[in-house]
Amino acid sequence: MPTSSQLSKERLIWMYTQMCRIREFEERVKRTFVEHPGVIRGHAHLGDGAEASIVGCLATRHEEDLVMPSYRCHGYPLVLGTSAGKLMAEIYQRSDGVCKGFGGSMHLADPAHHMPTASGIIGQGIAHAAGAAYAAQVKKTGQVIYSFFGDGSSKQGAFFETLNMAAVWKLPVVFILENNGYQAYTKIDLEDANAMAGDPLSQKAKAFSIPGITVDGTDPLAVYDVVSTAADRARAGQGPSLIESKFYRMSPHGNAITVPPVPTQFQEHEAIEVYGNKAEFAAAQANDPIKKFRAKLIGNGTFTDADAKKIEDGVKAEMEEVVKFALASPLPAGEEAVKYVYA
Amino acid sequence: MPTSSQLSKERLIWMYTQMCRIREFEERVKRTFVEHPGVIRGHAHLGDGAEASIVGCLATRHEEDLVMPSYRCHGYPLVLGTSAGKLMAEIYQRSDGVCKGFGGSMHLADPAHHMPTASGIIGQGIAHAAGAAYAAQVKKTGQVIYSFFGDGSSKQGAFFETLNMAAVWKLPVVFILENNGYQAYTKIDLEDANAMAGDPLSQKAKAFSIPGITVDGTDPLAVYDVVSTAADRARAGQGPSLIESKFYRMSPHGNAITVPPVPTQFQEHEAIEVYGNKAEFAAAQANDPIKKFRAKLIGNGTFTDADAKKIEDGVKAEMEEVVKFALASPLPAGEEAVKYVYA
Amino acid sequence: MPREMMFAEAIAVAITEEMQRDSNVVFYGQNMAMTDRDPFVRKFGKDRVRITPISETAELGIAVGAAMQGLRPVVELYMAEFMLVAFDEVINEAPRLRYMSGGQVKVPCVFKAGFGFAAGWAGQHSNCTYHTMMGIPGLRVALPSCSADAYGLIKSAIRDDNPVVYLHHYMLMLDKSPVPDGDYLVPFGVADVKRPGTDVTIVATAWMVKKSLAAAEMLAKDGISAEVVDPRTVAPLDVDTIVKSVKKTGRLVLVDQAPRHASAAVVIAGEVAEHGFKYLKAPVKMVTALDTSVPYSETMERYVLPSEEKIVAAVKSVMAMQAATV
Amino acid sequence: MPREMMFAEAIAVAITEEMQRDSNVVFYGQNMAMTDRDPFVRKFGKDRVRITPISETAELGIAVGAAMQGLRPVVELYMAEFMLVAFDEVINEAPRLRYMSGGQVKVPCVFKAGFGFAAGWAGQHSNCTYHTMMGIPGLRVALPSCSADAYGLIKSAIRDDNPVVYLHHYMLMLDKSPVPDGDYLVPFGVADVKRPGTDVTIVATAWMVKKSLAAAEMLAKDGISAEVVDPRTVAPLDVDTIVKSVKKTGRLVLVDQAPRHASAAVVIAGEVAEHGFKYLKAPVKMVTALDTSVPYSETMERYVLPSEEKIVAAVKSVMAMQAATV
Ligand SMILES: Cc1ncc(C[n+]2csc(CCOP(=O)(O)OP(=O)(O)O)c2C)c(N)n1
Ligand SMILES: Cc1ncc(C[n+]2csc(CCOP(=O)(O)OP(=O)(O)O)c2C)c(N)n1
Ligand SMILES: [Mg+2]
Ligand SMILES: [Mg+2]
Repeated sequence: MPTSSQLSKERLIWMYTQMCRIREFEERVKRTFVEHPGVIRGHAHLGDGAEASIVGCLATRHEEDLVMPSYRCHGYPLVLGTSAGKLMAEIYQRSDGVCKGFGGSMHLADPAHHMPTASGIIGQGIAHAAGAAYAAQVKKTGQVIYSFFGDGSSKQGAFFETLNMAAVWKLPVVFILENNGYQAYTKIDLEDANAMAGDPLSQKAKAFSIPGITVDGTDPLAVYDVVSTAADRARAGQGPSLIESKFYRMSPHGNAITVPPVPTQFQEHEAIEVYGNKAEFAAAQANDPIKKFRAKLIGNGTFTDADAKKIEDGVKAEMEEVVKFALASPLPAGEEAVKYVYA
Repeated sequence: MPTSSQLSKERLIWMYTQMCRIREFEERVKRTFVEHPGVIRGHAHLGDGAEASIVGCLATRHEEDLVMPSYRCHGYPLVLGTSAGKLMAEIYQRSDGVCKGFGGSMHLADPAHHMPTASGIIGQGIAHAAGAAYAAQVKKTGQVIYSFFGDGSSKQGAFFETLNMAAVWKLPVVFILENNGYQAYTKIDLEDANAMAGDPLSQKAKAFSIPGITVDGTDPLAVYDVVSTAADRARAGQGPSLIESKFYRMSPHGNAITVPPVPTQFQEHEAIEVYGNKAEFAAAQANDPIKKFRAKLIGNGTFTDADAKKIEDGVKAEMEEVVKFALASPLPAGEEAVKYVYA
Repeated sequence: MPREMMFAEAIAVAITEEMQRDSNVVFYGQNMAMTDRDPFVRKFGKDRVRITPISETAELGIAVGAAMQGLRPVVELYMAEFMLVAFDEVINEAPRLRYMSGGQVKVPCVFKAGFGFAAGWAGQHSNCTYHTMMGIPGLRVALPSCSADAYGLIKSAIRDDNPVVYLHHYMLMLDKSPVPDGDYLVPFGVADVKRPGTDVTIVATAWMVKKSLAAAEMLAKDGISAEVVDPRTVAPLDVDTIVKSVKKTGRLVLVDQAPRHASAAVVIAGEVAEHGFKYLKAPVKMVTALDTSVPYSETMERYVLPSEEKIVAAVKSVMAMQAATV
Repeated sequence: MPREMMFAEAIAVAITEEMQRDSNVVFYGQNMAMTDRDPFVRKFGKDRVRITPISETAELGIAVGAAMQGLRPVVELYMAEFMLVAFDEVINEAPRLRYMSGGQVKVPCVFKAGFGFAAGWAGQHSNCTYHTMMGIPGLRVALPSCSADAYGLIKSAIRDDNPVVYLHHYMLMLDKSPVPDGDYLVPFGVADVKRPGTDVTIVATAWMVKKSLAAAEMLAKDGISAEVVDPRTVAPLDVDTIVKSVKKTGRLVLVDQAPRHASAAVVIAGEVAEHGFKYLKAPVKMVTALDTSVPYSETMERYVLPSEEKIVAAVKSVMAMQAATV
């Protein structure tokens, strides 16, 4: 695969655009709780802060490669080419939703665009990703599977069992541990033995004798290079790698959990709400991956400030339409619910 | 704790005696399938080959320290002081059994002698051991908990989850991974990613930033030294260690699985039966931990050949009585079965 | 003088009181006790109140091991489905170790979790899993439907010498109702008649009790007197009280939030088919969730779950069998 | 001309045939396919036949992921209890992913395991866990009782586009019985009348069918004609055939190796209380395991489990209610 320094200008601009699309989509999800209370039910988890990591990873994909995320799954399909309108419609419970209103925010799925499902149960999607990799191996499709999960999820048995099996079976899978510093409301060093000891979480790879690398997840090009190597390795039949991509979750874990009809919204970030640590949150904002990438691309002449502005406006306009489309889509009829239980 | 070179002559002789007792007990269990078919039901797993490892570990115990084994649990309570007769009676389904006939070979328990229970489900006993360690920590009893489990068990989620939690909570527990080369009929390098890569299994400790050490489990003094250090560390509040103790399981995994009334017995070792590898088995026999320790103790003047012979004869006589006692003990009345469901 | 308490508050107060009463009670789980400002940490310290990683198997297994050594752990699991990744501990360890040891150990621990969150949590977070824990010898399962029972059952659970799964319904968490003063305990295996009646017996648990009481109110307007019985624990299950009610009313409607064969309703129906058959004047009738996972959209979710209207219709259908030959 | 086959053999032959028929069928599990001499490895190679570590969650999760991508994995689990460490995959992943995706994916996989090994395997290895998998929308559960059903149900399971838990009873593994020639399939949700009769219906599954047939033989000597019905799958459950039988006999005895509230028996009893009530001339009667874990000693194990004698006694007790007012 080309290294990040060999990426074309178009590709870099595409990457920036996708990062903006994720951010704006999530902003609109968040605003929906204020502007249209009740339209989003249950628990929604946003990917803002993860944009560089997501896009850096997915920029390494070959066309048929698959993506298996966790419940925090809005960002990936946006990049994979799923209709943003259908994604929003799903989150809005609509029959035009990508899952026809059956799945919701935590269970977005679009197999046609290479994202088969998302599980809401911690760790299980990691095993599903290895399973897809096993199918690719047996069927010799040449696909690589990208498995995304959180730092917290790397404490679930499924994570360890799967990485061992993937290593023994040399499965074509790249495990991307998104270390966003938090497991819901819990800071990582309260629950991870590596973090407590000051070691990187990628050290867990040693338990499986596979490569383990930590990368700055706020830099899409750094992510791109590390993931390229891992994907090449997987495609060459040399088995899995574990990549710890470090970035900061910029929104709280999810909208506040309430019992209807008590309304729910996104509150303050846990850094402030729980730990009273305004400095941490401010530092993360200063390190915003989108701002950083924008500055870099202007700095190296990929685009101008005006170009960037145009992209950002385009994205805003797109997401405005997306919200309109989703709001206009009808709710499914109750009787639809008995469909799809069995194939 | 004293190092192995500081152990008294009496202690070394005690260690040799305990090793012989384990071996002879297991021989009698095995012979029972031939001499008294039907007296042992279900699945029995023997500890021959593990004698040096078990005794080397348990020689480091303080009086109130606890032992939590897996289903392969005959050896430990023999060393802890449980009546061998009651252990055999349990395996023989008798009402004088240590669990009154409720548990059988896989579930020996003797809390009065510091072995609370044994679980037959892979990995779960590791978590129970950490739980006992948590109780010791909260109650400040000063106890260390010895958690024993197999190489195969170190692929179960419970193992990884527990080691992380034990590390984060700094629990007073020593994790002893008994690498006897096999997970039932499976050779370790068919299923363990470290083993496949030629790395030691103790490397898994890196996933939890705790000490991980591999030791020759056929040398009770080497085991003693390594486990002493780990136990001291645990008692000092510095948390858990992972010790890989390498030895060879000298009997097959268990008696052959059959449907009654088809009789069951121990067959050939899997090395031969499954893999046709006579050389491996012969090498293991040549490396018999009991023979080696015997020679060492004679060599360094701890005892004479005649002394050793006397010990061995004493152990044979003891186990002869044990079998008689167990055979003479009555079967429990059926109606007993409704007891002990609830406390 | 009974105190008005929110369901969630009743549980928290009861746990606090039990922790004050018995220093062996410890309390831990994910995303709790994050900082020293946490009220439980403040009262009981970081030994007894702890935060855990997302490691349910270790969390429950540690509870089992600690319980055998004299602690009384209460594990906060948030959602009952999260027990499924560690289900061996619930089904095959905690309730069986005492038995297998021939009575030598006991395993007093509480696995506390919410369930049934019918608020758009979709297929994996809205389920009712209690049927999987029925018929497990050694295990108790509590399902409170009001603040008093929530309070009294968690206290009984913590004091019980056996493993108890304590399931609180998410849709009830903010409901206020009175809790008797003092050290109020609700015994296991004793059903409660939440509303007396004479024409038909409705058996329901947790949120479905609330819906059944609302349905009974509607039925009263139509002159039908429904008795609403809440088993409160489904293991042990108080079949006697249910049969006694059926003896009086002759009719039985069972309401359950789970799909039919995953319900406590069908178990109770089976028991009544054996022990209450002679009192039945009509077939029993079950009002359960449809045989689907829980869909995300509210329209579909509502279609799938039992409702007051469905309960009323079911009661009317069994009442209609009065005249006809059954 | 039907072939005589051992139960275990029937399963192995059927899996082999399915693997020959469809190259998407893969087969893996612990302690199988250790060497190249393994017959499945020899026939199908190491891609399609694999050995796994003791990692049930990964094993099942990988099956689910592979199934979504077009394979048809059969996972060998040996003992059904081992599913409990990975139960989320069985209950909350495999059967729900299709639904949550709005029908976009399918998850055709088979979780194969033995169960009910009443031969001294004690508290954690002898259980019947099928009740935990009933009422799970999207999941099918097969429980064959003879070689023909073992053969025909595993074939149906492998061809089904949904996740199927296939449970073979350990005590039946060496039993020989005929298997129809050719590509014999047993459909899901169709009960089989294993012995026709007129006086009483006995419903039983797996090993309990064998015991019930033996009991029916004993009853015949006393002039009682028992019909033995085997649902063969408990999800879906063929309530119609059972109700039809009850319509004919008027009496129902349910036999189940699990404790009462963990049984399929109590579910069937509940269904009949709703749908077959009008045909019942006597209360239903359940013959289940006692409410204990399974003890190790044979004397106690026998005391706890259903037996021919207990079935005979139960049938006689419901027959005795003929005369008396029920
Ligand atoms: C088995 C299980 N336990 C607990 C939860 C509840 N839960 C949902 S999200 C979450 C935090 C996950 O944190 P992390 O893996 O770091 O991912 P992030 O949300 O930060 O992306 C938890 C504990 C769950 N869904 N499944
Ligand atoms: C969860 C679970 N899966 C599978 C089994 C079946 N089983 C019993 S013993 C065993 C092998 C264990 O090997 P290892 O951990 O190396 O211990 P050893 O027997 O060698 O002492 C297996 C797979 C089980 N008891 N529990
Ligand atoms: Mg995180
Ligand atoms: Mg081993």
